[in-house]
Amino acid sequence: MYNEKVMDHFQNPRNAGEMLKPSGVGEVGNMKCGDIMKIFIKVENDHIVDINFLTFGCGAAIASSSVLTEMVKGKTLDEAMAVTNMDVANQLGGLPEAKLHCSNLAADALHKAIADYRSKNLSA
Amino acid sequence: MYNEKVMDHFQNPRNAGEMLKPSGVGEVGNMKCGDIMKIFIKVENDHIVDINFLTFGCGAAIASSSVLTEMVKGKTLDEAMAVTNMDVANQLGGLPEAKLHCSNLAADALHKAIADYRSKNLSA
Amino acid sequence: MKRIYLDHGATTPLHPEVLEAMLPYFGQVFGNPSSVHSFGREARRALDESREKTALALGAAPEEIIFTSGGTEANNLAIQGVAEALSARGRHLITSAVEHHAVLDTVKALGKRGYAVTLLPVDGCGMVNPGDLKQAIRDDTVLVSVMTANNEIGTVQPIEDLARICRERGVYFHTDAVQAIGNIPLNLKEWPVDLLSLSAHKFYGPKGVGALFVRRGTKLAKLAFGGGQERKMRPGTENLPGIVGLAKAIELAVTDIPARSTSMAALRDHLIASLMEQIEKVRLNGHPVQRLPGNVNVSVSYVEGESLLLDLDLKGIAASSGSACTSGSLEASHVLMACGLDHQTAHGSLRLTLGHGNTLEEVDYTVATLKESVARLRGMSSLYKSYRREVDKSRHAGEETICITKK
Amino acid sequence: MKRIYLDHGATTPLHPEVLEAMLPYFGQVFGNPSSVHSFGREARRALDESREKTALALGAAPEEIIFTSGGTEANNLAIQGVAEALSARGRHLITSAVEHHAVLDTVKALGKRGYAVTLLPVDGCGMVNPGDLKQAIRDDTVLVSVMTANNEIGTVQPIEDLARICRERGVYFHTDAVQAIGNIPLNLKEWPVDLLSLSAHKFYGPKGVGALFVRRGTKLAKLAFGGGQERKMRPGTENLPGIVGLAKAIELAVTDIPARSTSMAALRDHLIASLMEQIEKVRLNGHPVQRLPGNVNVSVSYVEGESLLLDLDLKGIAASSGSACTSGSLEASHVLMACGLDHQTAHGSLRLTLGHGNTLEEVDYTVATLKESVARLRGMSSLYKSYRREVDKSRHAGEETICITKK
Ligand SMILES: Cc1ncc(COP(=O)(O)O)c(C=O)c1O
Ligand SMILES: Cc1ncc(COP(=O)(O)O)c(C=O)c1O
Repeated sequence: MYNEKVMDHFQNPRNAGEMLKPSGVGEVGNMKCGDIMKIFIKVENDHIVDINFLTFGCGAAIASSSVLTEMVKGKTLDEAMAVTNMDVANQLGGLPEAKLHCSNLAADALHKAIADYRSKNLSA
Repeated sequence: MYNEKVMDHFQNPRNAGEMLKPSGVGEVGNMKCGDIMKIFIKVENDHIVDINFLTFGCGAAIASSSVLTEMVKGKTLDEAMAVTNMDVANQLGGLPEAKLHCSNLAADALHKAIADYRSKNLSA
Repeated sequence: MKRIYLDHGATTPLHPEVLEAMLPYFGQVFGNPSSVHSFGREARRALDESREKTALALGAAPEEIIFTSGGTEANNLAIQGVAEALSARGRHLITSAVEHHAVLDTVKALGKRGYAVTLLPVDGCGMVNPGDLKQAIRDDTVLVSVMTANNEIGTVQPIEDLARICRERGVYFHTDAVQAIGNIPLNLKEWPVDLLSLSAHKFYGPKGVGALFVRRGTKLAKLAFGGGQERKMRPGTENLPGIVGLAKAIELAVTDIPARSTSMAALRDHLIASLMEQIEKVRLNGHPVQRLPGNVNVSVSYVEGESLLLDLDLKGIAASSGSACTSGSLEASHVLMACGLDHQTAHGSLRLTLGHGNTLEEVDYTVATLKESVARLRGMSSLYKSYRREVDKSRHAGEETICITKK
Repeated sequence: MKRIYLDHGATTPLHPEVLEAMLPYFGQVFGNPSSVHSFGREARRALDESREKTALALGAAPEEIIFTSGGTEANNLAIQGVAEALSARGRHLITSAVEHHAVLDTVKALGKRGYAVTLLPVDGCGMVNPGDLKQAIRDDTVLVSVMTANNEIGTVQPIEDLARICRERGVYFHTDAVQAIGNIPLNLKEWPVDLLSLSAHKFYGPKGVGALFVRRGTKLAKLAFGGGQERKMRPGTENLPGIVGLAKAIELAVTDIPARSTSMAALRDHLIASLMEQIEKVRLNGHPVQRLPGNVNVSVSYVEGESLLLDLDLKGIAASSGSACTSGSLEASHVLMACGLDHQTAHGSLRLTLGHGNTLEEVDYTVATLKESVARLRGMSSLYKSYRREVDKSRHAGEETICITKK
């Protein structure tokens, strides 16, 4: 069902876990779909210097979260905002058709985390 | 499809053939059904002393004709008139359902032959 | 007793390589293709490969193949499915008078549900006239179904022409190719056919599995409801061993068709010629040339078909009279009647269908056996007696019996 | 890697004796049962014997068995067939909310064609209440269909009671017994059931063949048109090897059910107990007692079912999450939702279905593997983190999770 790269990220997820004092947090998904993703970012000098995820979801959801953290670690916030869900799926070498819409939401969670960070730091 | 007795009569039909100077002849069946039977009888002293058949038809039709000739040879005309198509089928040990109506007409042909004989000999 | 099988139109023996291909799927590889685990994935892989092989053999794309439980289901799905999917567009269906019951009775059943039905006539050889089709198509016609080759008389229809007429008029064209697969070359890249049915057991594959080709974009409603198998068009756990067998069988069947069918047709023509030569009053039914390479259908005057079959069977020879599927019926074959035969001639029909294993010796033995049987049965036939009397009286040679075109 | 198959609810491996019984029909005995010659007659004999065996296993008469291509077709034939045959008498259908899609979607499709449909609710254990059925039956009800045992949660329905209610009211009763055959004793002499579906591959028989029991006198319309096979109710050349396999499989399946299901249920209960003991926050779905002997269905809170499946699969263990047939869908199981589970708990469901070959060691290894997987996945689950925080805060023990009846 899933290709090797997806299975690798599912089995050995990168940057899984909670971040204690994140600069920003974003959460997406809903229970009906069965996928909930939470992305934590640490931002320094407009760059994502650290990133973690927590995901309740299927293999595709976990792998998307994992590969996304690798893709954007070290990137500027603007660069990270440009990453789409489709980029994530492509980076994984593709996902099954049925999984593209519901479980491939990691970029959305990231964008929310960046927005969260920005909203908190607007006044600053 | 057919039992052994039917197959025996089909393979070794009794009294098959044309009779040269019959006392009576009866023919039944039609082309649509695909079965045509002709019974020839020779009558002496109100008894069937000889009988022959000619049949264009399926295995059941040939076997019914054959067994009928055995059944009624030597019988009085009244006895022969009492023989039904069902008696013929029973004497054969049964026929397939689908064959009971269309191919089991030998008794009808016999009755026609007897009627033919009687009509010819009414005045006598 | 050595037995001779001359009823390949009814069903064929399984090719040993097909059984070999199927066996693993009765053993280790037993998963449900819908399951996500390794047992399911290996089953899915076999299913996908079978679909690719089947598509390749037909010149189709894998997603254009829907596996079914046989030719009957494929025909029903095609006809009922298109009729329902397009019922808002129109309710006129066209088919031919010589179709298999799986097409004819389906169309007639729709006729009872408010569809208008046109049955195209055939000529004395069982051929549909493309001109008749052109005239029959109406504005509300949604589907035309004409079989590729006839199961009783072997007549091969001008499918490419018929399909092209439909394509030009924007009407879907379905063909029942159940008897054609492996016998005539057939390429869906070239034929503008929208739907095509096949059944594995007619080409040395397993019974109980078939397929419907549905060209991409063709509107079709499903007949049964359940799981999402076969692109949601045909629910139910897939018959994986059967599907693997179908794929292997069609791969073998489409290999070398011209060479194999040429040699089979030579044997067929020898059989026909021998019958005509050695038995008086034998008529060839069907087309003299546009004919399946293995099909021989003759009417033997003054004897009834079933009694011929029984005599042959007693000598170990398997043949049929009309379609085996309808042997429960007492009516003369609707195919022969549509070709214009009278009832008597239709009832005297005998079908001998050759397969790849048949030999010249078998054919010659069959002719000799048949000759004896005909003599025996004519000896008890009132019809033959009348005929002989006529002949003796008039020394009339009897009418010609070769394929007469009706109009 | 040794593989462990715990997905017998999706499909079962073929019993070696079943394959052995089938093999002659892939070889020498290849005739079409409709043919009159010796090849056909030997095929017909095997078909008749298979029908007798199947009938005997069910407590039915041979002429009450219609062979089909599987459980899905049997369900469709029963429901569409009765609905059409009785459409003049009434157009109300009743089924349960937890049926397989082959029943549920068929009834819903009829709902779109002008039939009224009532879905009976179930309690928290997936049980239909006979009182609800009594109330639901109307004057225009023509068919009630309730499955014998559920494929996801294993709940066994009170079929005899439900059938009796229908019989008293003069309404046909159909039951989808696809999961029940071989697992619970079932005798159609005693059950006033009118129609019953089964599928061979669920009881160690071949895929692609099933049967519908239709009690003598029951009115049924056919779905497909063609030859006169299966008492004119199901056309198409019979899948003879498959039918022979089904007959052999059902003969084996109904032998010694009490003994075999008792030992399987013991293994099942050990599995359930181990899961509950060794993993926190596991809920048993379905009924604690009225349950298929091989079925375990649990919801593991805070993890999603598919990721559990993947972890198990990586260790060679085959399980499922909901019905394998509908794995293409992203919706949580309609069965679990009907039992009143929330979406999260439904998405965390895991089905382990035992078969005759499974061992205690396999079960224990599975529990250990699952425990590790749950720990790993909960480690990345935001839901589990929140839960732990709640627990740490309140030291609240968490609610009871055993089977709560809804009303
Ligand atoms: C032309 C044709 N169409 C359809 C069928 C039906 O195929 P099946 O019996 O495999 O369903 C047959 C075979 O009987 C056939 O010869
Ligand atoms: C309860 C139930 N009914 C019907 C079916 C459908 O059976 P099949 O897939 O063999 O058509 C299944 C199996 O998927 C089932 O579990």
